[in-house]
Amino acid sequence: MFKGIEVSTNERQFLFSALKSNLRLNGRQFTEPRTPEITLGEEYGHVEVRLGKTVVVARISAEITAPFEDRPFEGLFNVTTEISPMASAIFDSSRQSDDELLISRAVEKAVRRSGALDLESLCIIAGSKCWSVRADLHYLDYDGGFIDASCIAVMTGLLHFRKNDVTVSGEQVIVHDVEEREPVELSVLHIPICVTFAFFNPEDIETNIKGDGNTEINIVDPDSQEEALKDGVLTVCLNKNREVCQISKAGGLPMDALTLMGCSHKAYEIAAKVTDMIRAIVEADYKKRNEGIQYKLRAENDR
Amino acid sequence: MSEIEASTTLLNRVDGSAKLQIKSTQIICSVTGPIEPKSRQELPSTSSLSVIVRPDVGVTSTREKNLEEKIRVILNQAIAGELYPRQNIQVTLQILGAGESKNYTVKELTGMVNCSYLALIDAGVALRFSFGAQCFTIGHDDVLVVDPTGEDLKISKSSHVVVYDVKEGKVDQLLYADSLGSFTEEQVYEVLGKAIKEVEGIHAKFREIIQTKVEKDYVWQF
Amino acid sequence: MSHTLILPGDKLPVSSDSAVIIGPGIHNTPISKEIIPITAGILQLSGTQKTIHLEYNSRRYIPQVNDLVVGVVTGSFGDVFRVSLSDFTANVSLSAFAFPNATKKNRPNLKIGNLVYARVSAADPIVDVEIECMDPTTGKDGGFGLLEDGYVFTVGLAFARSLLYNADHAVLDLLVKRCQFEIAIGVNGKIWIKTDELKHTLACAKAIEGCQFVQGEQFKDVVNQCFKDLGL
Amino acid sequence: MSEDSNPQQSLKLMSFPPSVLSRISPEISLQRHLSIGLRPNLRKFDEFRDIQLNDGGLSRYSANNTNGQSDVLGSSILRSGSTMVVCTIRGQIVEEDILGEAENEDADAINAIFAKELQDAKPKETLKDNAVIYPLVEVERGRVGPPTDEEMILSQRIYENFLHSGILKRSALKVNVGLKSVDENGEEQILYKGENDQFDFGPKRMWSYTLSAEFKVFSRSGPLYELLWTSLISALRSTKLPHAYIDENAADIKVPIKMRGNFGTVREQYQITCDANKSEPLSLELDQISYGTNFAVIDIVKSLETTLPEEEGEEEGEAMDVDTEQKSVLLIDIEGEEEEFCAKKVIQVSVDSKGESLKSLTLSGGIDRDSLRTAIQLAKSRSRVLDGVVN
Repeated sequence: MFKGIEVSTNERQFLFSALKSNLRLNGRQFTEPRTPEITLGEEYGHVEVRLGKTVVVARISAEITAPFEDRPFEGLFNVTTEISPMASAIFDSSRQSDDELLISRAVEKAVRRSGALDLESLCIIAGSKCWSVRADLHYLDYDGGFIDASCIAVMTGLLHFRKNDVTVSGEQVIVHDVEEREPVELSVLHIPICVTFAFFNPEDIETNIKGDGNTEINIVDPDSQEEALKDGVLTVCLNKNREVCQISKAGGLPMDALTLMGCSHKAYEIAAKVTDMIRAIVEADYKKRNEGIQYKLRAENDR
Repeated sequence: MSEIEASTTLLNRVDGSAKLQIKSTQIICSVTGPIEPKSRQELPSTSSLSVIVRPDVGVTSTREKNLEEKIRVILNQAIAGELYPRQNIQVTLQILGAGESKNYTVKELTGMVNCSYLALIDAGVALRFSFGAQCFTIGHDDVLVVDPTGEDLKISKSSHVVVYDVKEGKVDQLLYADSLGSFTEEQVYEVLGKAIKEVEGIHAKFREIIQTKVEKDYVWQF
Repeated sequence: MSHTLILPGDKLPVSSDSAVIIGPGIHNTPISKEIIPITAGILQLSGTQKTIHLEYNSRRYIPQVNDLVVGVVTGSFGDVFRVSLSDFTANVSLSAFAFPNATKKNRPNLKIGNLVYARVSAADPIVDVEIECMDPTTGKDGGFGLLEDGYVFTVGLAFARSLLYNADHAVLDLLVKRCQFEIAIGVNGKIWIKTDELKHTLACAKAIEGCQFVQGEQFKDVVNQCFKDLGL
Repeated sequence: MSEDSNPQQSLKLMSFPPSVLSRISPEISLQRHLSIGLRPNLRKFDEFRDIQLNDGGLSRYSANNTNGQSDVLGSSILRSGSTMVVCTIRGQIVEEDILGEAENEDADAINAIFAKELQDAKPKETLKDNAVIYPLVEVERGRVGPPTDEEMILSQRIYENFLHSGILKRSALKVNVGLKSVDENGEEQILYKGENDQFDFGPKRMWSYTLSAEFKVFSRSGPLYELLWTSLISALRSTKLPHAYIDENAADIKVPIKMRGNFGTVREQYQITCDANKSEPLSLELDQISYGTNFAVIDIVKSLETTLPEEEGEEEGEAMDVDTEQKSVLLIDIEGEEEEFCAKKVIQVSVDSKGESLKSLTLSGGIDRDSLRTAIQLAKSRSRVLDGVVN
């Protein structure tokens, strides 16, 4: 499926026969996702997420602009998901491939259109000044799971990010320096997490119409090899409140409703675990920073 | 001497990669090539070089285009392109931390040139010589600052980037120099002179980094 | 073996007057006719200083004549098969007549996606690279040809070379003790391996992949771990 | 394949007219010219192209303007060799953000705590007062399409160099907003600060001009940056900023609105109108004005003369080694395909109009100290000459 990479029949058949004997080539169980490694940077809103060999970096930034005329009470939130050839030469810099487009759309829907960020809280002066928050995603290394990793990176970034405090006095907006006033966090309404499943039909293509003899296999969090050879893919995006934000299944194998339910339940367990993990990491970082400040203040007073 | 932290062979999907940090400037570079070029990139007797620079925050603009061109001019001198006719070498630079305001590009340019050297070595792309870059500022008090911080830049009267090639551990030729601001002819010579030692120092540091890389590559031999 | 690290721009211990055979990592510049190192690697000199090359690892394969390679068939045009030796590089040509006993009527039956083991027979950067699936001295198959079943994976080029050219490589010795296998090692970094059992194949592949990141004395642990992970 | 025929025997000597050779093999063509002391464009090594400048009559304020309604505030047309550059300056009025920095009570409180740290008052940022200009370069090439890399890079270089030059200060772009009012007699009157002492109108908001410079280049024949810069300076010197006023009747309106359960007021934007009659020349920091010059350092390959064509040189490596003593020449003001293609060693230098202080310097490709020294000297005198032309 990816341009420039040739997969041999041998590799495809080997993967299929491994799956048939209940084995993934990466040694994971069918329902076993990779545990994300989340690292927070020095600056607010700088997050690096590693999912196996996949590396995604999110940078959150905010600036003051004018709101859209038809939405004077809302701030702006943009996500950029341009994939450079750094992740892999399959991602052409001059032209967006279909795969890249699907990834962009899925991330956009998951974090922006699901209303994860409270846009109204970004309003400063209705109709004339608001915060514009942007999330820049940098894809450094590719081993599958870009959608899942992006979502974790952006949401962690939004939770970690602090924007400068502002005071409105009449028509003036005063932006306070970080040194001057403690910056304020963004109002995140919920944490959508994406979980991707890959489907394989190890039998002939003709036995696509399923009945009792359904030999279809589904696995959680496919790596690049599995992604390249898959017959179908499903991304479920939900939050800890069991609210499904997005289900994306673009073509591929048809799937029955029960499988979809099963996948959603599996996805919930994973999402709940990841959400707790994100919260814990952001909280730990915040605590560490605060300790630093208190220590600094005390040192000042001692003198 | 600037404190450079760098490591190589970090990315799995490209032929060479390096990550480099000088103060708060952090760059990651990947090299893929020689690979099959697009037909418009193809050159009959030498390799073509495509450079992509991506900013840490915000969309890619003419600022990055200008940086790409500067890096292309520098790298094209170093790469022995005659060995790869009709092939393309793809260098992608991702800025992870700029370390300077958008009005300046000196720290990023310096970091990117140094980082791409390590990534090209990691990829095994043929180079005619080694090279290294250093940046400087001159303040309103006419004091020369080596490897300035973002704050130094803001209050500087002029800023300078110098790239030398290195042969046998010694600086040989001036590959590139870029100065902006307000400065005198003598200051140019001062910067160019001062840069010689700096680049030689950086090169010595690179040798250590590459030594580690080669040892890691051949770990199974020991 | 000495461990002198050479970087581009460094001086090589050769005099320009005497004849010297240069290998990978060394370049004779077209205009000034200097012999210079063009990459970072460990200096390799033959005893009499007649040959010089740099030993360096890379991931991008550049074809050289007589290299043994594993490739994927990507298409066929007339009497020529197109074969991919590494991702994103131009495909190489494999003539339908470059097989033992091949004639106009007796064409080898290769399909897209098939793996072949072949030898590089022509590698001029100006024209298409050619490979062939027979031993040119005997006209016999010489171990080349279609690779059926099994699994293919990729390792660093330096590691692939060492596996191929050291018949008694420690990793392969360790694997032989665990199971019987067929292996085809390409210096383009692609390795094909086949055993009687799927789990054995997978374990061997993982072991070889794993061993390129550890020291020789740990090979044993890596091999044992890979077999243990699969319940073998 | 090679057994069939000896390729050497089938080689035939071919000859080309100069115009064709310059395209097939610009290196050989250039070397041939240089070897007889000439450049392909028949200039001497250190001879500049002439520069002719006028304001083109495009600006609404220019004396021979034919279009009174033009929105162009300043313009210039530059001719140099076969190249023509048209530069037009346009303006826009935008509201300035009043952010940070503004005094407030909190700052005082914090000052007290961190008094010590603030004692070492921060030195002033160099670029803080410098204004920017937004350039848009278009090189005519007989077809339309997205901007080329060259156009984008030129725009960016002009933007950067302009910002760092300090030619234009932000204060020079402040709009002195007047108020249009109707007096008792029903006559319209526009009042400006400074004209009338009693004048005390002022919304707290501030406005300023942003300037954009549009360049159109016809028949490009070499590097363009220096020509564009000169045309920009010339256009800016002719630029005038119109006075602007607020209509008293339109000022300060609050509009209550309701949307999706939220209540609030949206402040109407002030309607700012440009005065058709009154204008002021743009005030530039004249001593910061600079001019650029480019140079190419070309190595003379002596052996080329004897061992043409190139391929033969490759075959008989001996011949190449005989006489490769290289000497280089410094060519001023790069022009033409051969020079541009072969210019691997380039010096670009901008010097202020007095020919003293340097404003920007770009060296690429192994420049030796002597060439650099000569180039800077020549650029200094060139800058003084250009300043004369622009004035």
